[in-house]
Amino acid sequence: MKVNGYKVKKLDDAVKTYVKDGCHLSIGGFTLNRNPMAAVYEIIRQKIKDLHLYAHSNGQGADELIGAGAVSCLEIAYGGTGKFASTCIRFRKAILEKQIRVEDYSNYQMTLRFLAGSMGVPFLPTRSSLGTDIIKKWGFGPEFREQNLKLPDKKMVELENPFDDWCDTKKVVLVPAINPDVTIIHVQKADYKGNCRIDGLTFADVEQAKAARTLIITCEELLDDDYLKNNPDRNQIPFIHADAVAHIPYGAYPTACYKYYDYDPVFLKQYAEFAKNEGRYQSYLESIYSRKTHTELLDSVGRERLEMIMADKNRGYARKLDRR
Amino acid sequence: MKVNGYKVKKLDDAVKTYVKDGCHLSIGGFTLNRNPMAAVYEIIRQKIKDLHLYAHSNGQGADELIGAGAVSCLEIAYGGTGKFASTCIRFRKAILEKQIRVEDYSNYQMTLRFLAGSMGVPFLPTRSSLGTDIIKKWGFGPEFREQNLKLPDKKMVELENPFDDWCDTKKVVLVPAINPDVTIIHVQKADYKGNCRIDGLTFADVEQAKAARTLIITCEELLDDDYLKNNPDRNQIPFIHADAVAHIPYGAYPTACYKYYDYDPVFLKQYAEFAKNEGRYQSYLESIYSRKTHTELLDSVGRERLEMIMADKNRGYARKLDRR
Amino acid sequence: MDYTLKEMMAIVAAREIQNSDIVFCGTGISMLAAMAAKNINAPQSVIFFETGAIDSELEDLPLAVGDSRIMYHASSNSGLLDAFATMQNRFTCSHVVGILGAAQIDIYGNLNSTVIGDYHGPDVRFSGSGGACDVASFVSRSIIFMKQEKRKFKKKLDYLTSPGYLDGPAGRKKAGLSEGGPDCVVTDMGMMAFDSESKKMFLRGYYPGIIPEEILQNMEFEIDVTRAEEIKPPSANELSLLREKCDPHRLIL
Amino acid sequence: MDYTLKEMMAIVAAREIQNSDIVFCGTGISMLAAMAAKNINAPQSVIFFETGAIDSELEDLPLAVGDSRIMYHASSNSGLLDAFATMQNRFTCSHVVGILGAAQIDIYGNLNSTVIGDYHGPDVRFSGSGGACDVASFVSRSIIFMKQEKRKFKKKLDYLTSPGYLDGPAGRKKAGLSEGGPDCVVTDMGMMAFDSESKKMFLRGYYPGIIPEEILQNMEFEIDVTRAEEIKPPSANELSLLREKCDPHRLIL
Repeated sequence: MKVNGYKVKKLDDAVKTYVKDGCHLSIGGFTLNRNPMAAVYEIIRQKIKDLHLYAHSNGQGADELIGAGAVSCLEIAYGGTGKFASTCIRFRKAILEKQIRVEDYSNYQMTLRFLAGSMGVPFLPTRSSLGTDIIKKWGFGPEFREQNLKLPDKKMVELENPFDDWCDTKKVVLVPAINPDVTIIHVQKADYKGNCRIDGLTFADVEQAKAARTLIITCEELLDDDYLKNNPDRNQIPFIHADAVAHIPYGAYPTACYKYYDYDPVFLKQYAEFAKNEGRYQSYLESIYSRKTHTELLDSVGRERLEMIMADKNRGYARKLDRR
Repeated sequence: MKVNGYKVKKLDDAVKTYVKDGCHLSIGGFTLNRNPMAAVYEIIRQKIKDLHLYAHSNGQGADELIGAGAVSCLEIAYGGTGKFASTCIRFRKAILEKQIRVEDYSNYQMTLRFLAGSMGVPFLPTRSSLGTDIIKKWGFGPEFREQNLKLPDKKMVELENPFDDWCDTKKVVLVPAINPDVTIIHVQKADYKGNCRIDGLTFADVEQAKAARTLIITCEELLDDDYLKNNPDRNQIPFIHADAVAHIPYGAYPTACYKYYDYDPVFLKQYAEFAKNEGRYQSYLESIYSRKTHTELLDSVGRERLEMIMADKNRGYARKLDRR
Repeated sequence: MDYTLKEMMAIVAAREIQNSDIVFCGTGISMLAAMAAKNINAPQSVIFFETGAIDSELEDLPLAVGDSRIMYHASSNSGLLDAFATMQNRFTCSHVVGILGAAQIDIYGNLNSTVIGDYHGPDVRFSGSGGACDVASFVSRSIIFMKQEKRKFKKKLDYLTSPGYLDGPAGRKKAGLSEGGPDCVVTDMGMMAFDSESKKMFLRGYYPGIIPEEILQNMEFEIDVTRAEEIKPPSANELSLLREKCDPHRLIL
Repeated sequence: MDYTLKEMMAIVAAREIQNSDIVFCGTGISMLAAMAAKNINAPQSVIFFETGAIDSELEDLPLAVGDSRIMYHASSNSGLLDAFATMQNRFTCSHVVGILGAAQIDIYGNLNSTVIGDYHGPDVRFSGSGGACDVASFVSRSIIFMKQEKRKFKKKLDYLTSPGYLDGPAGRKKAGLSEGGPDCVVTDMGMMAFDSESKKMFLRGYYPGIIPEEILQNMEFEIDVTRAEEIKPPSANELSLLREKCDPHRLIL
């Protein structure tokens, strides 16, 4: 966080400055929506390694980072992108081949962990997962946790309700806070100071943003004035949390951005095909490396496909899009 | 909460149906803004007694309920209405004369307690108040708490951080959840099902609403169709939490309602004068009893004063209002 | 009238949903079942998603719970925190019905959607809990979709992701969970429910053309089949509403 | 140039605020001090309110932190939860400066804004903590406004509402609070700060026409006055900006 000042930066500079090898990272969005894909591809291009990635259900973004070998540790609730990959393919492969360490939580638990981080408390309570293996089985063992100062010493802790039976609750699970080194989110509108306006569901973006030491924002529209202050009720993240703002139209592509464009079913289907085959996935990665900016990547997709996914003004998604 | 159905009711019916003697009640708003005053006056009119009131800083509404003798127990963070009464007068008097039992928390603690109630967990943690008398001194003793099944057995509990020193935190305070029998809020717009749209700051209204067993909404504008669904991002409370919706223009008067009207400095100053003197306060109460509806009360204020507090379209408050 | 097994499953699950229910649903067939209920037998039911949209219009079928199609004309768009809080909330939770799927299920309705084999060196990896563990922990009833296969109806789960009745009638209470638990399991052959006393799965119904014996052959554990009856196939009305209103482009069906 | 004590106090406090500060303020003179800093010496400082408004335009002086005037042209309008989380947040907290007032203060800067006398049968009752205890618990620095009276500068508080340094240098740490604590106390006679070692209050400055002895006479406890210097009165520029920009209608001044 940086209290004040002009925070507009080029995306490659922002990534270079803040996303270091071994960095603890979280990305916004959900499955096939509003993932900060331009930033994900920039991280891949800069060949940043050994990331500790915090994901709830950040489907496509998480899978591409894992597929590119950028991730060594993963804390996750769900690795899937809906119809296109009910289990993300590179995610699955990396786990089975033990290329990454993984720790499982539920979606609510991951969200509570970001909320705890944003609130500045070490944990939050829930009843979710009592009696399950999510509590019993730890992906990161006590020793690994002890060696790693950026990790809490326990996956989670069961606690008897200290208020007797208050709220008919005998027991809760406490889940530890997450404070990522860096959070990257993609939003519809941001201004030069870092105020953000998200249209549609916010997923866990707001909590992830406020929990982070450093916040990088990419946006469809960049306001170079105080226009967003005309509707303060609609700005979910005030500028004091932001470090860098990059103007990247189609910055969530190939995932969707409500009111701007839909996900690209052609890209996502092709990706799933590539992901299944080692050779083809390497070629896919080469194609990412070879495009120096998100604009180049979009150019290779072509105007026609981008027009197909353009959102209907009223609906916020592309109604006539062929999604089979 | 009532999942579905047409929830529009007359305010007197809603209060009669849901607000019973001895009821645990919370009201929305903050100091001199968006207090559900029409409902407060209706409770006073119906001479409901022995309320257990949960307040954070619900200045005017809390003070009038206390002044009318409707409250026997109070959990509160702040009893004041800014410039008009830095300490609410009937609140102070009731405590000094031991007419009410009172338990003190901080504003954040009260808000967390409503959040805990809305989330369905028995407590939430904070570092606020460590080392202070807010932890050490209890207004409701252990015996009183034991006798009262609607109260947790403890005011709050200190807990060593079970995640070692995670987040540089050695200790937290756990504050117990509140689940009021009834929450009453006043909002700018609501629809026939109970969807609510609040303009400006939400204070703790959303948490109070979702924590309650029963939610009564009064609103400036009542939508008898699905208009609010055109902007779902702006609806903070979905209908499933609502039980009753009453259409009461100027329902927050004499407190303010952002975008609609300002607080009435004349009323608030007069109120403070009345509150200081027992005889005059009794006359004031008689005047509340004698007006059968909020409309009658507004009529007695007169059109001129209501015009003076009308909000500027752009600003949301009455810019030219004489507030000395 | 001809129908597919997927259609049958969606309709059978939809029939379990009532007008006062708030239906939590995921992707694929679970979303279709929720939409079928709303369009056929429970028009007052409310659909909601873990991502924070409630009572969405659903003019077009979403392909994920993060799909922008769920954001259009909702009663409220928020985020994950609010959605799960609605399920854990003491007043709303009792109205929420969850629709879940899994890779494995046991006789007490516990679910595995994480791994096959050892957790630290799995043979197969699935997506993980997502919101399933949360839903199963919080809500009063759930409807589970499963494929009727021996490797899926397991005596012992490889990983317990989402709690059913855990180890029996007192399981949830001992663990600290609220009452509630799985209501029924809808497969491609029939439907199971859970005994109110023992909390063990039993066969409640089988599809036309299926005999209970076939179902038992496709399970690793034994269940009571004495209470089973044949399930009515989808009516013409049910089918046409499902096909025309819920999935006209056959994205799931 | 003539000035009132209130003007002096507002300006003295405003001078303590820097451009990188996020200023939490309450009502009355504390709001005026924050507005003065923004209009005079720290134009980049950010004002924010416990009710959830941040970086409000403040064209007109609010009379309470719930006043609609703080909602206009803010960077974000939210609610109490977000506001206090910003102060407890590990990254933002170190930038927040709180401005507080109280009925009593002790030598370690602990505050009482709850009762005089016994808590269970008080002689005087005040508004209570509000957000003050939260602010004092969370933020790295605070500026405290007090009236210079013996009954207000107390050896022992009747009730400890908001933590200063508690019982001394190790007090906050022992209690589990974060570092930080009160920075200075601005009164109608001068200004106190806290010794970096002992955490005890000492006199940093006195207003023109006041001598340290007078200040000591208006306190129940003794403080070091050897480091005190006369404080510069408000400049013409400070005064005119305060009067014309911050409170033209003299609602507080």
